[in-house]
Amino acid sequence: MNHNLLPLYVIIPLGAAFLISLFGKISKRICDCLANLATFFLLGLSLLAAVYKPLTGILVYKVGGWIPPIGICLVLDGLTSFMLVTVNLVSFLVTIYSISYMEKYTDKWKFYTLFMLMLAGMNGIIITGDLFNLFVFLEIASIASYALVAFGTEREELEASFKYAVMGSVASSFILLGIALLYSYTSTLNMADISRALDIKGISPIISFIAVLFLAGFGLKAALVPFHAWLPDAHPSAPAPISAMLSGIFIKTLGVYALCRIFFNILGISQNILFIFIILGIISQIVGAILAIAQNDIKRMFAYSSISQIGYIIFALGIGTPLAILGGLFHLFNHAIFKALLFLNSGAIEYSTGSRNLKSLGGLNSRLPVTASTSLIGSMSIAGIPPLNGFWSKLIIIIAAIQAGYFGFALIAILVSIVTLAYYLKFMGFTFFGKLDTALLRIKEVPLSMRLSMLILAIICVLGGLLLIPQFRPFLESAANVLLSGKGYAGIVFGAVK
Amino acid sequence: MSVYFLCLILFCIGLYCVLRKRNIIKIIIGLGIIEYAVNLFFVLIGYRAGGRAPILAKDQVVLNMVDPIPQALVLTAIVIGLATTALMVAIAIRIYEKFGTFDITKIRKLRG
Amino acid sequence: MELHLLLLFMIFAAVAAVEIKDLLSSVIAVGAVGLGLSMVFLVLKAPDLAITQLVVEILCLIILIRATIKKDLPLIRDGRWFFNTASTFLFIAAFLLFAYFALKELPSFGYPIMRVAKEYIAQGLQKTGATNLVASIILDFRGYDTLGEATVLFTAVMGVLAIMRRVGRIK
Amino acid sequence: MKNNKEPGMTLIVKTITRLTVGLILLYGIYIVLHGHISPGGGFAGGVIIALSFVHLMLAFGREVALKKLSQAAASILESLGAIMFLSIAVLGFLGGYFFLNFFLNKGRPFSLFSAGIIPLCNIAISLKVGAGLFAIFVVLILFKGLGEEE
Repeated sequence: MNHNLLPLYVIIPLGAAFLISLFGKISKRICDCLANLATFFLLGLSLLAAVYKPLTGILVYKVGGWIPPIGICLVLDGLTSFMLVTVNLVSFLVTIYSISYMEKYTDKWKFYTLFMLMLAGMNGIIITGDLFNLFVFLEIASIASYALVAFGTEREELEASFKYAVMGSVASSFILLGIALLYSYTSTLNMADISRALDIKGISPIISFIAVLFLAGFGLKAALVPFHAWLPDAHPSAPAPISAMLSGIFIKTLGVYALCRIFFNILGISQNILFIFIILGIISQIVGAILAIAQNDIKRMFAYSSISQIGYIIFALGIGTPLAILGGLFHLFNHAIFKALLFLNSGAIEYSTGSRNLKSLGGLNSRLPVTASTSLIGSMSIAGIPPLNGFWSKLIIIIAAIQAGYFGFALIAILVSIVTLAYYLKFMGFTFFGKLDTALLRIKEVPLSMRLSMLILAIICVLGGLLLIPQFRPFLESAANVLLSGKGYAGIVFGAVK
Repeated sequence: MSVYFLCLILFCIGLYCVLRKRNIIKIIIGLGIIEYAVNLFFVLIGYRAGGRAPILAKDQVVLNMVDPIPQALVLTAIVIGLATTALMVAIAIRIYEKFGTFDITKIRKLRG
Repeated sequence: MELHLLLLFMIFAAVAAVEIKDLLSSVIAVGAVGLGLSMVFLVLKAPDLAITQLVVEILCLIILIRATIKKDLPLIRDGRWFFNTASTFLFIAAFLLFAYFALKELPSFGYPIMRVAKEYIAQGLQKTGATNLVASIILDFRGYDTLGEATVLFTAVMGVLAIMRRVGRIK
Repeated sequence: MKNNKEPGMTLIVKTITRLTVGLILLYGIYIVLHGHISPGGGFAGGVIIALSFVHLMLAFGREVALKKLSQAAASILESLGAIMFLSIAVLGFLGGYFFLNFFLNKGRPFSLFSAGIIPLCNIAISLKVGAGLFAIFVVLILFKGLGEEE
């Protein structure tokens, strides 16, 4: 793994976006090829980063050749390569899916351009080592997602997109205000340098004010419960591939990853903040699960389920023990896979039947065998049925909670898991089993590209538990170690700068 | 200090507008005010008493320049604000076309 | 002193923009806030920003006026108006109180720390050759940010083009 | 619009526009080219260039302005500006680093041709910003929904 590969994570999607906007109008095939090639290369590069780790475990790239506090630096450590693999794996499979699915929409090239920009934004957030740069890429990803939610330009989509854009802009303003305060206090923007400067200054009220601003801002982006109002509208309104991206990786990159990086590595974690994480996580779990049961719209149910599962991740990170952080990150990866799979399934159902209302569906098992079997795997996985991947991550989180002495919270997590099973059984029962409606007799299975990506995601769901065996475990452990190292991050980064 | 506080009051006026107004255009205006306040705050923290603009002049040595970094960052933030506003106005125009109103309570009723 | 006056002017204009019933007047009031901001940037010795803010404000105003022209004015109050307004004010008051204690910790106004900025001022001309230090920061030291900034605008243009398609789905 | 035969505003506005629009465009170009030695730069200059076209459109009606710069051309110019900026950044790799300012002479300070890649970046940004904002404006103005046909 060479230093010079680091900027490519941003250059490839950006270049693809610009080229698609220039040549995509000529033919749809050109867009398909360019987008799939770009995501394929990104996936290859991120796997490369995960497999060939540098000896020190960290790579720092100086953009423009300027030494970090002066210029911007890109940082590749364990957490970064973990997030890169997750994001680029899901986005590669989603672009395969989009080849057929997006035929139903006009102006496919605009979709692909915005998609690549969103991907560039997410990769930029993950790889950067500079706080303001993180904000800029966060805005790229957010603005692309506001537009993508409204891509169908129908009534609900526009309304949902507006609501989402208002909430998202307020969140961005909070984050920018936080960055301004932090700049004034430490007079630098480099994350590692801020961390070091804060160490020298010690604790003061301004840090808690900044923490509140960041918690509100990134919490809004992650849709944690007091701030979740936009998600159940925005995620179902988007086209299915975008729902999969938004629920699968978008809220994790902009919300969870940024929260972790800032709280664990820059501001420094304290017992109070960990406790806030736990409370937010538990509330999100309960509220998301309870609201999900009542839904009859498939995608809306999945959206509430995302809130609930994000709650699991934040809860695990809040426990703060090494095992819990490992479990939380593992659950983040798993949730990205199965939630993307489920949203793609809902897209396949909508593609062939034209409806996503549970009441009007039924008996699709015989007509859509691939969709039915993959969504069975996805549902059972998210509900935590062994030996699928969701089971292992939930098990680790619950064991870690018990070890840390949070018995009540562990019990809540188990109960929420049972409720999750209940509403996914409801989804499976109403959609694939029961009597086939006469209006749905003539529907056909979805095209090859859609089947292919759903199948691959289902296979990853089945094999996901293998990440825990000793051969693959360093992938998760090195990510967890970055968070565990806490404020040591500054020393590691400056140590890697030559 | 008092300047910072006035700036945050501006921020809160915008926040109030976003939280309480039922009209889409008013909400966009509120977001605009919030953006102005944050940009202003950024420039305020970089100001140096009796400082000079961060542009070098021929044959004179300037010692007390204001901090140029916040200015560079705010330049970026202004562009981001413009981009957000343009996108939201586009959504607002489409919403008006579909629903025939700018009132979000009415829009919610129409949506059912 | 002129700084305080300008800020107060901006606050009054902002209150006007929020509270005026007529949408067109409201948009013009927000234009006044933006122009006030441009003046403040000049007072704070940021000519680059003053120019940019001025032209951006004009463009924003034109776009906003396009959206408001010949449109209705809803004046409905929702059911729990008093409760919601009171809770919003409570929230804002708490925010300001917290901010008041936090802001005391910042370096006082007019005396920034400028740890990294010193290096830019000292080396900017030799290293980049640009006499406008802001230009040397946005296009050289932090050029990567500007790539992101230009991309944000590109994203917004693409987003507007995508949202303004008359037909979204092929039936 | 009362006068249907002739689109745009009154004769007074048109005459003044005819006199000023070229100057505004020229001022925008000046701001772009001198971005590295005086206040301004690619972004502000790009917006001024876009505003000159917007000005033309508001005064003379859409046909006249679109004849000068159509929406498709604006869209292509924007993409080209974006690609140009990205390629300047990528060219830095030849010198060893992304975004390295190396392949043009730093020149004498205070002269127009100095500061390496900074003026080039300014030009690319102004192209992108000017064309992009004009495209946004045209789309927003031209949009006539189903309910508001003329």
